[in-house]
Amino acid sequence: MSNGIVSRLKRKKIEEVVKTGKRMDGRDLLQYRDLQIKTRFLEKPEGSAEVKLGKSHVVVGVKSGIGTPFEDSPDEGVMMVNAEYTPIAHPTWEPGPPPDEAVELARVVDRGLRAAKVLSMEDLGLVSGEKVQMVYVDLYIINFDGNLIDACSAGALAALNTAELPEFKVTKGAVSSTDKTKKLKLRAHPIAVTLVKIGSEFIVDATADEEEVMDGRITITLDENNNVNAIQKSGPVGFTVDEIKKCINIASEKAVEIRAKVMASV
Amino acid sequence: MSNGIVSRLKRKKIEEVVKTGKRMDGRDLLQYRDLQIKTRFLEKPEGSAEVKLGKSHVVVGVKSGIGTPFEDSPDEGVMMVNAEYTPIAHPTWEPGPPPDEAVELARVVDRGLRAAKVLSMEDLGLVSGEKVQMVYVDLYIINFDGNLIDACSAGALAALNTAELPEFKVTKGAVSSTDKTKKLKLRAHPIAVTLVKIGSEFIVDATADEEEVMDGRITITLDENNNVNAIQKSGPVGFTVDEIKKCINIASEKAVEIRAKVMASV
Amino acid sequence: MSNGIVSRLKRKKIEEVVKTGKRMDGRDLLQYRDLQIKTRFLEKPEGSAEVKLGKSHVVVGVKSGIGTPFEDSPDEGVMMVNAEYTPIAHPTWEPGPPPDEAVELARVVDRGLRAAKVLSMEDLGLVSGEKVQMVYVDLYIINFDGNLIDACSAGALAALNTAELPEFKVTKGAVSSTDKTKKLKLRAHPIAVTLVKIGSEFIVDATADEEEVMDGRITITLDENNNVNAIQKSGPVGFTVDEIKKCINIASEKAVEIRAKVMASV
Amino acid sequence: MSKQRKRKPAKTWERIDGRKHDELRPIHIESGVLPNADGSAYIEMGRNKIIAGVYGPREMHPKRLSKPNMGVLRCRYHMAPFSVDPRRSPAPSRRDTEISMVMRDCLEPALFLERYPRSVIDVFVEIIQADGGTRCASINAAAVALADAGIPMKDLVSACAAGKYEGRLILDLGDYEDKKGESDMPVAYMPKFEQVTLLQMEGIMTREETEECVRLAVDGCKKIYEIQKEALKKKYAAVREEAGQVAAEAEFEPEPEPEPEEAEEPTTEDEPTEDEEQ
Amino acid sequence: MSKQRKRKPAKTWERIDGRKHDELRPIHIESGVLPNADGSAYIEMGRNKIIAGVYGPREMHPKRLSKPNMGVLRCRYHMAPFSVDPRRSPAPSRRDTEISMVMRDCLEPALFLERYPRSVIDVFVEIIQADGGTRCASINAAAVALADAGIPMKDLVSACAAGKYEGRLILDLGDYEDKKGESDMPVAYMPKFEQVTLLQMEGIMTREETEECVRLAVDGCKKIYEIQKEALKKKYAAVREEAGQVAAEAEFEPEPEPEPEEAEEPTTEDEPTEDEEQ
Amino acid sequence: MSKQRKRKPAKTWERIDGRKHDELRPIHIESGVLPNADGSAYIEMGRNKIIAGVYGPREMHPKRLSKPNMGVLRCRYHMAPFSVDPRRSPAPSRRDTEISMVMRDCLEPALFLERYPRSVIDVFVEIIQADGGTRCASINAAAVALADAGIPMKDLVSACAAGKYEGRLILDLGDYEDKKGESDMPVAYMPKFEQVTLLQMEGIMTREETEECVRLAVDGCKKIYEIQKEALKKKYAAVREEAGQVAAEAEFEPEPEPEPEEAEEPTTEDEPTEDEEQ
Repeated sequence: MSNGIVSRLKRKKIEEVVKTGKRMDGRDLLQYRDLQIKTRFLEKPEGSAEVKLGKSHVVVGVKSGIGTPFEDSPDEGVMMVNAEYTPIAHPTWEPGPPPDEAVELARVVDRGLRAAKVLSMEDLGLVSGEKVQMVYVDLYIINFDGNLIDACSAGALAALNTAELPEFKVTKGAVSSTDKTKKLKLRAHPIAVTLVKIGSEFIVDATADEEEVMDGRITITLDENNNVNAIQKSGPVGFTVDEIKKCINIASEKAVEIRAKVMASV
Repeated sequence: MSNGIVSRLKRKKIEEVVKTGKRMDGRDLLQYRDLQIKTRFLEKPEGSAEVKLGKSHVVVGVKSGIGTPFEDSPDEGVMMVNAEYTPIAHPTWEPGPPPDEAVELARVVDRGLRAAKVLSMEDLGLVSGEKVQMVYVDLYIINFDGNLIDACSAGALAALNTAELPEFKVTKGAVSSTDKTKKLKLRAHPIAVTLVKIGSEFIVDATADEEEVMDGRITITLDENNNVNAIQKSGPVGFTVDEIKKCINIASEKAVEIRAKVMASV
Repeated sequence: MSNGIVSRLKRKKIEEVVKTGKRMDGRDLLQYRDLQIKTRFLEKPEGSAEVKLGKSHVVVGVKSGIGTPFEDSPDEGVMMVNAEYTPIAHPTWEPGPPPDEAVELARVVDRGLRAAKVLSMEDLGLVSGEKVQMVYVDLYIINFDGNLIDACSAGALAALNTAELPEFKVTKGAVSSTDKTKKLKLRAHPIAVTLVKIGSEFIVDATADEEEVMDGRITITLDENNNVNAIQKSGPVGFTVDEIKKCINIASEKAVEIRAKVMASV
Repeated sequence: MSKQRKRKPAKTWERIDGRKHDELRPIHIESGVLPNADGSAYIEMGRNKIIAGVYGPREMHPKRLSKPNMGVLRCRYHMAPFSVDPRRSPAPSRRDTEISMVMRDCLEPALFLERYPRSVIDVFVEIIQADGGTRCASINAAAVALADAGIPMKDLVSACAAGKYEGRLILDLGDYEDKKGESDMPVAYMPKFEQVTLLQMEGIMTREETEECVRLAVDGCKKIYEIQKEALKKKYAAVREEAGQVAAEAEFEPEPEPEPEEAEEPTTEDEPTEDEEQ
Repeated sequence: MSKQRKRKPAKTWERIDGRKHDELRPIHIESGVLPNADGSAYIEMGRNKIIAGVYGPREMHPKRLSKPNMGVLRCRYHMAPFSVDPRRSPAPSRRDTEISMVMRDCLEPALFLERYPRSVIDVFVEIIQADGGTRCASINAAAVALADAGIPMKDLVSACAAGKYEGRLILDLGDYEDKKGESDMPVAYMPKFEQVTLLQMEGIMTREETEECVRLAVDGCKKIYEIQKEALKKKYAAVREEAGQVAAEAEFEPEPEPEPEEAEEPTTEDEPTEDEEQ
Repeated sequence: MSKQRKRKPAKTWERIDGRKHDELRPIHIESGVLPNADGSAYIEMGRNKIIAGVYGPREMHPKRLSKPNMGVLRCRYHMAPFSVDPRRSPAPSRRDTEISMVMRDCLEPALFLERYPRSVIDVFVEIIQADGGTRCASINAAAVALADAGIPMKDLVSACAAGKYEGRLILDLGDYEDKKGESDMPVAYMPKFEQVTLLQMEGIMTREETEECVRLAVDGCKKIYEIQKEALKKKYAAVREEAGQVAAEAEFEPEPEPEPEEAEEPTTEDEPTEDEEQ
C-alpha cells in the first residue's frame, strides 16, 4: 500500500500526532467518527441499511432466495455474505472480481454473525436436503475512508434487524410462496470493533490514511452479553498477550456504544 | 480502432469520395454489396445459413436443446443468441472470450428477433417451470469486412426459417424424444438495416474500412409490415431527429430488398 | 522452454553423453531411475498412492462422489482424471489454472485407463440418467524432475488398485449410503512407458533436463496382455515407422518391469 | 387485473401510477455526493436510486488501451446484487456490457476528449435500486457527475425513455410499463445541439409512431435538462468564479459542425397532441 | 442393430458407408478461401467441414512469449457450438487444448521457424461441422493454409486416422466407426521425409496390429498428400513465378537429418492384404 | 452419542482421542523434503499432512507488484482436491484466500524484508490431508521451510489453536472438536519476542475465557517451537559452519522495538489451572 517517501512522511506525521493522544482530524484515540445509520431505505431487498461512518459510506442489502442446503446440514438455511468494492469508492479501486481485502471483509463480517448464531438457520429449511431459504447479505462499499469492517458489521446487523422474509408453504415437497412475509428474528446482536496499532498506540475507527500507515489491526466482535464471538488480527506485526487483553477491553466498551446506535436505527 | 496518421488519411480519402455520392468500391451510398445466402448446408444444427455480404462471411447455426425456463416465464422456451468473433476472420481478432462488440452484435440481433416475436416461445414449453426447449442461435464470423449486424440478422432469419426442431412428448412430467421433427414456425420476418454516418452523409452496408472511420451508426430493424422492431444507435456522435427519420425511411426500403433475398434462400 | 545459449550448451552436453550410450546421471539409455510406490497412505481419499521416480514426486488420490451421467451413457459412472502442477514442484510453476502440459498429462493418463477399460463403468450407475458414481483421479505433482506421465500412470493404477468405494443402495430412485465399502475391481492394468528422442537416440525415464533439450517424446501404454492401449507422440519432430516399431518393443518390455512394481505396492 | 386494464382505456385512461402520458416520474438529482470521486451525482428517478462517480482525466492503465492523440472515455454500468428482485450475481452480464457501451457513445459527444491524449476519464455508475429506465437515469447522473468533476462539456446529456403501452405513446416508462408495454425507446439528447446521442428501441411500432416516440422522448429530455442544470447550479457558480465567466461560457458554445437550425423544425412540432387529449 | 452387426461379418463384410477397409472418405480441399487471412484452406473430409486460417509470420503479442532465436508456431483447434450434437459451449475444452498442442507439434517439423526470430505464425482452425477425424482433417487444411500463406515448408503434412472396427483394421474412420470401434489412431505424415509427426492411439490392439495400423494410416496420408498438392497447384505455380524455380524447389528438399532410405521398407510392404480380401 | 457426551464430563472427562486438555496431537516435522524448492518442510500434526515449499528471495513477476524499498512475502494456502471429504475443486476458495492473507501477516514479522527490495519470497503450502487446524500446521511447516531456505529470521513462528469444547478450554483441536466445539482460536507466536502474529477466533466465549484461551494457545506454540527447532537442528549446524557462529546468532537477536520484558508477566501465569484439574 505504501509508495515510498510520501507514505513515510505521512506515517511520520500521523504517528507523531497519535503519540500526543490525538488524531489528524482532532479525535481522541478511542473516539469514533460520526456514525449515521438509515434503515429500510430500499424497496427491492428484504432488509437494508445505509451506514456513514465519517466519509466511509456503505450500503447493505439483505435478500432472500431459494437454494440448495449444504450436504452436512440438509435442514438449515444458508447465509452468504458478499462484499463489493465498487470503483466509485476510491481512485485505486478497479472494476473486476473482489480483491483479497474484500474477501477478508466479507468473511470477517460473516464470521461475527455466524459465530454469534444471529440467524436460526434451522427455521430456514424447506425441503430436507433439497431446498432451503438463502439469506444474502451484500456489503456494498460506496465511498472508502477506512474502517470498513466496523461500518459493514453494524450495517449488516441493522439490515438483518429490519428484514422481512417471504413465507413459503411446502406441500408434498413442492415449495409455493404465500403472500405473507415474516420478520427475521435475530438471536444475537454482535458488533465488530476494530483497533489499529500505529507505533505503540492503539486507535479505533481508523481513516484510510491511518490504515495506510498502520502496523497492524485487530477486530473483536462481541455480542450483547459481552461475549466474544470473533477475533481477526491482520497486518505484518505481532501483539503481546497484554495488548490483546487491552484491545478486548476497549472493544467491549465501544461495542455497547455502537450497538445502541444500530438498535436505535431499526 | 484508429492508429493515428494512417487512419486520418484513410478517413479523409473515404470522406471525400462519399461526398461525391460514391464509395471507394464504386458503389452508390445506399447500395448493398452482393448478398449471397445459402441455407440447409449443415447437418448437425437444426437450421443453418451461410451469408456472404461482399467479403463479410458469416455462418449461422440454430440448435435446439432442453433447458430450464426463466423464473418469470415458466412455460416459455428460451432463445439464446451468441456471436463468436473467430480469430480466422480478421488479423486483429484474438482467441478468447467475446469482445464487447460481439456482445453488442448478439444482443442487437437477439433484440430484433425477440421484439418482432419471431418465435412462439409458449410453444416451446415442456414441463412448467422445469423444462423447456432452448433455441440457440450462434452467429459465427468467418471473415470480417464490415456490416456484421445486417449479415447476421439476415442469416439468423434464414437459419430459423429452415429449422426443424425435434418433437418431444411429455408423460407425467418426464420428457422423452419422439423421432419426429417439426418445422419451426416464424411469426414475423424482421430485417436489420444499418446506416453509417461519415461526415454529413449516410451510407448503407459499410465495409470494415468505412466502419473504421465512421462517426456513428444506426441500425433499424423492421418487419414485413414495415413496423419498426428495434433501433440501435452507436458511435460517439449524435443524430438530429430529422436524420433519424431519414434513416428509418431508407431502412424501410432496404429491408424489403434484403428480406426478399432471405426468403428466396429458404 | 529453452533460453538461448545455456540451453544449447546443455543440449550439446546431454546429446554427447547419450551418444556414448550413457546418461548424465550414469544410467543406461533404457534404464529407469529408482521407482518407489507407497499406497494407502492417505485416509480421506478412497484410494491413494505416492510415487517417487528419481526426484519426481507425485501423489495420486482417488475419490468417489455422486454425479450426473453423460447424456449418451445414462447408466455408466464417470471417471475424471485431473492433474495439478503445484507451485512447490518447480521454480517456474505458478499458482493458477493448469497449464497446457498439465491438461495433456491428465488426458494421456486418462486415455490409458479408459482405453484399457480399467473400470467397469456400468457397475457405477445408480439411477439411470440421473445419478451415477463418480471416480475422481487427482494427479498431484509435488516435485518435478521429468517423466510425469509414467510416474502418474503408475500412481493412478496403484491408487485405483487400493480404492474401496462406498456402497449405495437405491430405493425408488432415492440414493442412500450404506456403511459398507467395496473394493474397486480393475479389469486391466495398463502401464505407460515414455521414450524420449535426443538426436538419434531413444532413452526412457527422462529427467527434467533431458526433457528440456529433447527433440520429441512418445508414450506407449500397454496392458498385461501386451496389448497396446494408447500412444501419444509429442514434440516438434517426426518418427519413422521403424522408430515407432522400435519404441513399441522397448515399451512392451519396460511395462512389465513397472507393472511388477505397481502390483507389489498394492 | 386484465379486466381492469380492458375497462380503463374506455373512458378515463390513466397510467398505472396516475401520470399523464407525457409526464415524468419524480426526479431528484444531487451532485457531489462522493467525497473520493472527482465528480459524482446521485439520482432518484421514479424508484431508481443510482450513484455515478467520475475519476479523471487521469493516466490510463493498462497503457496499451490509451490513445496517443486523444483521451478515452470509459463507462461502466453496474447493478448492485440487491438492486433487483430476485438478487442478481455481482458479475457483469452481457446486458451490462452493452449498456456500458451505449452510455459511452452517448456521453462522448459532450466531451473534448482531444484535450486529454493518453488519458482516461472513468464514469462508473452503480445501480442501488432499479426501476424501469435505469440506463436513462444512469446517463442523467453521469452527465451531472462529469460536470461536477469540472470536466469541460459542450453540453449536458439528458436521457429519458418513451414507449408504447396499451396502444398509447407514453413518456418515462416505469418498471411495469417497461415489461408489459408494446415498446420501449431510451433516448439521450444534447439540447444545445439538438442531437440524439442515445437511441435504442425494442418492440413493435409503426414508422410514424416510432418517429413520434423519438419526439416525445426528446421533450422529456429537455425537461430533465432543466433539473440537471438546477442540481449543478451551485457548482456552476463556483466554477465561473474560478475560471472566469468567459472561459466557462466558451466551453458551452456549440461546436461548428452540428447545425441546430436544421433540426429546429421537428423539435418544435413534437407534441403528440392527439394522444394527450385521451 | 446388434443382430445385424453380428451377421454382417459372416459373409460379405463391408463398412457402414460401403467403403473398402483402406478407402478414404470423399475429400475436397480448397485453398485461399478467407480474404483476410494470409493463407487459408477449406476442407470437407467425409462430413467434416473445417476452415483453417493462417496469420503471420508476424510480431508476437505478448512479447514475453516470443523466442529470441526462432519463431513460434501457435495452433488453435476450435469447434463451432453447432458443429456437434448436442450443442457445445464455445469455451475451449481440455480436449481442444490437447488437440491444439499435438497439431502444433505435428506441423512444426515442416516449417523453418529459425527464420523468424521473435515472430509468431498463427494457425487457427474452426470446425464448422464435425464428423469422425476432425483433428486429421484440421491438419490437412492447416498444412494447405500454411502453403497458401506462402510460408516456405520442408514438406506438406498429411493426416489420416486408421483403427480397428469389428476386428478389422480400417482407414479413415467415420464418426460411427470412431465411437463404436475397438481403436482409433490418428496419424500425420511428411511423405518426403517419411516422418510420422502426429501419432496418437486409443483402444485395444496387439502390437502387430498397432504396427500394421500405423502403416495403413501412413498409406492414407500419402493419398491425401496428392489431393493437397492438387489443391495448391495454382498457388504453387504462382509462387514459382514469383520466387524463381530454384528457390521454391530448394525449400522442398529434404533436410540432412531424416533418412528416407531406412524407412522405405516398411512403407512399401504396408498393405494389410489379408484384411482386404474379406 | 449425545448420551455418552452428557455422561462423560460427570466424572472422568476426556477428549475424543484421549488427550488431556492441554495436550498436543502427535507432531512430526521434517525439513528439506523438496529437491527443487529453496526450502521446504513436511508436517504431520494429528492427521494433517502438509508440505510447505519456499522459493526466493527472487525477482518478482509481474514487476508492478514489487516494492522499491522492500521485499514482498507471498503466501498461498492450497488444499489438494482429495485432502478433504467430499472432494473439493482445485480452484481456490474464499477461505483459501483469507488464510493465505493471515499466513502472510503472521510470517512477515519474522523476516527482514527490507533486505530484499524489488524481490519476492514465495511460500506455498499444499494440504495433502486435512484434519482440524490446517492453518496452524501450515504455518509451522512454512516457518521451518523459510529457515530451511536459509532466509535469515528474527525468530521462528509457531502456531497452535485452542478453543472451547463441552464447556472446557482445550488445546490443538482435532477435526471433530473443531466442528462440534463452542469456539476455535488459531494462534501463531514468536516466542523470542512474545508476540502473537496470528490471532483469529470464532465462537462464543466470555472475555475471561477468551484471554485464557490465548494463553493456552501460546503455551502450545511454545511446545511446538521446540519441535520445529529440533527439525531444523542439522540444518542450523550446517548454517553455522558456513556463515560463522556470530552471524547466525545475530540474526536471531530480538529487534530493538518489541519489548519482551513487558509481555513476560502474562506469559508466565498462563496455565489454565482450574480446567486442568477436571
